[in-house]
Amino acid sequence: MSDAVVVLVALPVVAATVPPVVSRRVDGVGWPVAAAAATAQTALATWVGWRVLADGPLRTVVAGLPAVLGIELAVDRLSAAFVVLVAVAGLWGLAYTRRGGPRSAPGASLYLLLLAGLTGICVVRDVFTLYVFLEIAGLAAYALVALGDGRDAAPAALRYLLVGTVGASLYLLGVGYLYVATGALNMGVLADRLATVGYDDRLVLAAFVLVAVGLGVKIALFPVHTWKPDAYQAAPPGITAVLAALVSTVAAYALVRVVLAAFTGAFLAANPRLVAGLRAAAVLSIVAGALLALPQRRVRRLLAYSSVSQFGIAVAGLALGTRLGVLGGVVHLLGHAVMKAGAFAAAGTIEAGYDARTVDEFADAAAHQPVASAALATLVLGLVGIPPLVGFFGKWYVALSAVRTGAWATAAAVLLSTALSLAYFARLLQRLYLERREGRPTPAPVSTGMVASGVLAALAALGLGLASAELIAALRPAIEGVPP
Amino acid sequence: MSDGDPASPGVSGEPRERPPDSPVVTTTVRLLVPFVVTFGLYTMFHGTSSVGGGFQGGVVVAAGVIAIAFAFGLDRTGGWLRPGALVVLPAAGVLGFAFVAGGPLVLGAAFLDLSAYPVAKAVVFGVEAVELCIGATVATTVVLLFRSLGGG
Amino acid sequence: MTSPLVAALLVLLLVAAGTVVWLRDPLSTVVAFGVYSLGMAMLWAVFRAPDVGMTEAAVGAGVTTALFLVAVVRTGAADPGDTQSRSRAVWRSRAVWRSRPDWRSIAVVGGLVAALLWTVPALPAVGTSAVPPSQQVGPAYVERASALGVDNVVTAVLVAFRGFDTFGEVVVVYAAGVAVLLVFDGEVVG
Amino acid sequence: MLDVLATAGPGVGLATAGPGVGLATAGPGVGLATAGPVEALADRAAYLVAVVLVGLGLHVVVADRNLLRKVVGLNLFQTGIFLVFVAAAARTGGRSPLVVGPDGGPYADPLPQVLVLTAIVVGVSVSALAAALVVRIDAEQGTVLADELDAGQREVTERE
Repeated sequence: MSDAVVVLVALPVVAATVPPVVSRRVDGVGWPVAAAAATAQTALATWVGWRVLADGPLRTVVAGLPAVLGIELAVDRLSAAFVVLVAVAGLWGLAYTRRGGPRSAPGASLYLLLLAGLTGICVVRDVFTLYVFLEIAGLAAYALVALGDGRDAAPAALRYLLVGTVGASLYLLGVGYLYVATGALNMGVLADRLATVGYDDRLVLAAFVLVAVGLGVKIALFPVHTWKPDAYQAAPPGITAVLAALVSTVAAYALVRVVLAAFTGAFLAANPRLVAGLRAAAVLSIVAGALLALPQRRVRRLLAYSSVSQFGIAVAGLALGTRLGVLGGVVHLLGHAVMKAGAFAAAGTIEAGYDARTVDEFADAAAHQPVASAALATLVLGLVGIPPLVGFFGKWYVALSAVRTGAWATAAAVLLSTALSLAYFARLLQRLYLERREGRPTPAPVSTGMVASGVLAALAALGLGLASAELIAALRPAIEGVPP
Repeated sequence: MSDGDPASPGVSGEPRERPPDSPVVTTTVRLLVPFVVTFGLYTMFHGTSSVGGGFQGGVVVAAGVIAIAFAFGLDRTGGWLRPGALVVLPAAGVLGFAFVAGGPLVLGAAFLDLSAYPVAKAVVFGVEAVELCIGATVATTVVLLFRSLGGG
Repeated sequence: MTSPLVAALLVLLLVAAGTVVWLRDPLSTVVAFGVYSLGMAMLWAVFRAPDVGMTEAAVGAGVTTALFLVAVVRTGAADPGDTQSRSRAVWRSRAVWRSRPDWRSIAVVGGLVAALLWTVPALPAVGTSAVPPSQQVGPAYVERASALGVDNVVTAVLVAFRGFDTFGEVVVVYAAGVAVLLVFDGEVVG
Repeated sequence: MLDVLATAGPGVGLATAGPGVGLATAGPGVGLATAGPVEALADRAAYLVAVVLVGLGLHVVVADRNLLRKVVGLNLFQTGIFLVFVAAAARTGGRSPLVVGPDGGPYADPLPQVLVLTAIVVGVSVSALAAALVVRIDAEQGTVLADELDAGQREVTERE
């Protein structure tokens, strides 16, 4: 039964081998195969999630070896939440890209490999295997960004590749130092051995910084965020929505998992200055992301810079070193993924309808595309953090924990970023609803899938918000080893 | 290299009609390649007992194939070197790996637990089967990379 | 003390890497990179890592260098004969190089090199291991591999013990093939 | 070349006599540089070279104008990191991890070698995609120089 964990990763990989083979005979087979695989993956992920909730974590070691020799895969409540997010967002993304996104056989294969890589990151408990799956997801993401039809797609993809690979390599060097210091790669074994090696050992400290910086590049924290606005602007709208939802979110989950499972709360407690440094980097990212978003004229770049700020909040939650802070960060990761994906989808729908790129060109869109505009407005308000949408609760818990532990800078940054986000999103809402534009061309026909995906995301954001108490209660036992 | 597709710019413009290289190159390649490919296959097959394995062997075999293709001109290699056709073998290699590794699951053991197969010296044969799948995938993908990048 | 052979190979690596950075013309850079990769492959063979040395020689020096050569030909000049446009590319890239030091790179590289130099003394001397024998996995892998009848321990670990990494790696190779197809053919349906 | 790879015995092949003369011979395996700074750094020459390679590679990635040279720099950066793994795997007087008999004597640590083997192949896959992107950029925009691309990009943004 715990083999289901392996099937979670193997299923999208096997499905990804089908399109190029079948497309030799049958044309247009890319999207259907991807849709079938994503549906099966969603079913399996929800089943695994339900079993984990009922019977506790699923755990298996590849080839039946002891954990110190083999590769351990495990799904606890925290992993299950992200596995389900990846599967559902993968399926949701396909509904959007029925017309826009990857229809060709290679495109569908890479889309499934992206899901396989991201799912792999969520289930592995070995720090090197995490690197391999980071590169699978990374490589698929670089190529999917290059799918954009503008001239800026290939340069944006190459810039993303260069920065992303430097980040992954720094993470790999951190793994190397951990192995040299402890002789282990499994997170559980690392936790024990790091305690014996000592939390002040130079190699261990260097490994923590390298892992944090490496994954920080993948999360696109300031100042290593420059790849994100270009990539999200250049990619096809459907791909941008899925990348915005999953890639940085799962990288942030990886940071939480490595810090809590391998280094553990004891390491954080033993190195207050280091943790304060991580928190300062997060705060810098929160503020810088919001400030950079203010002057943006293109909607996608505005949403991308807002992501830089929101991920800063999630990392700040982790860097508070308290269970409430980490929980707030995790909930914010899940909520932000849903809202940001929906916002990109809705904006993409309006973009496709009017070939509108900048905020000004979104003027008076509500009159002709009321549904997409309503979805975009709801999601944008959620991103600002207006309850009862889920955007509020993640921020609230991080800010609450910051106040309780006396991390005033973090609390202030969260409030400031909320105010700034209200400022830059209000401009968008004002254009959508209050600005009149005569002689507005009737919008080009937009597939129902595109509009529905925006609405679905808005409803999900509302649902998650209303159920946030249950979500917190479900996730709480999975965060251990840190003071409350 | 399909450059008929308006959506993405045909990278190489007109397919280049490059004459085959000078006879020195073609004879050298004709003499050399059989040994290169044999060494590659040896490395691939004997991954368990000597240095080497699927990756190294696959790359050496690919080097041999590419030497032929580039020496005798890409267009003469006919249909079997078209990128669309070339991607089938890597897909089959990954599928083969998944099945060899997934077999133990069906037999009640853990994923990739090759000792679960009811064959004598199951692990050695299992490892070599996986090495072959890796070799096939790597060799064909490297040829595909050169074919796509080389254009023509 | 590092043996003279290893010292010589390390100097070769530094010289080759320095050449790669110093030369401006893309074609010469790639050739120097080939030399650098072969030097690294030799060093790894001397460090008792023949599998890795062979992989670096075949994959690093072979495929990567050859791919870059193809890329240089495709981007440097319309056809190899056209030296005029290639020299123009060299002139253009060399002209700016000396004019303004790139503060961004100095900050980033300086910070990283300083941090890594800070950790070098903490690393064990080359040839010894910081981890006490009881915690080392190497001997355990050797013992299990020979028990299974697989003489090459690296292959045994690569496939039998940590096969999931290799599964991921084969997926990366497949993804690269599909990705390059996508980059060039774009969204050709079917 | 092949002779070294296929051998199993220490000291056979390139290096002449002496046990495992290919590696740092004496040099007590002490922790933090206590055995004299010069001696300690000499024992860790490979790590020092690795750090220099990482620095050179990252410098080329960040500062160079030619996109293809950035990708070559990325490979320098990655191989420098792999050198740290392989140097950590080496064992004085050790043998390459090919089992030759029941008491085959100390072997080099196979695990970091496996990790580097995997990482090299991942590296070449990413470099192949990067090379393909450079070729496409050159085909679409006629230049592979980063600042000429940025200039084109800025002019696009102004126009909107």
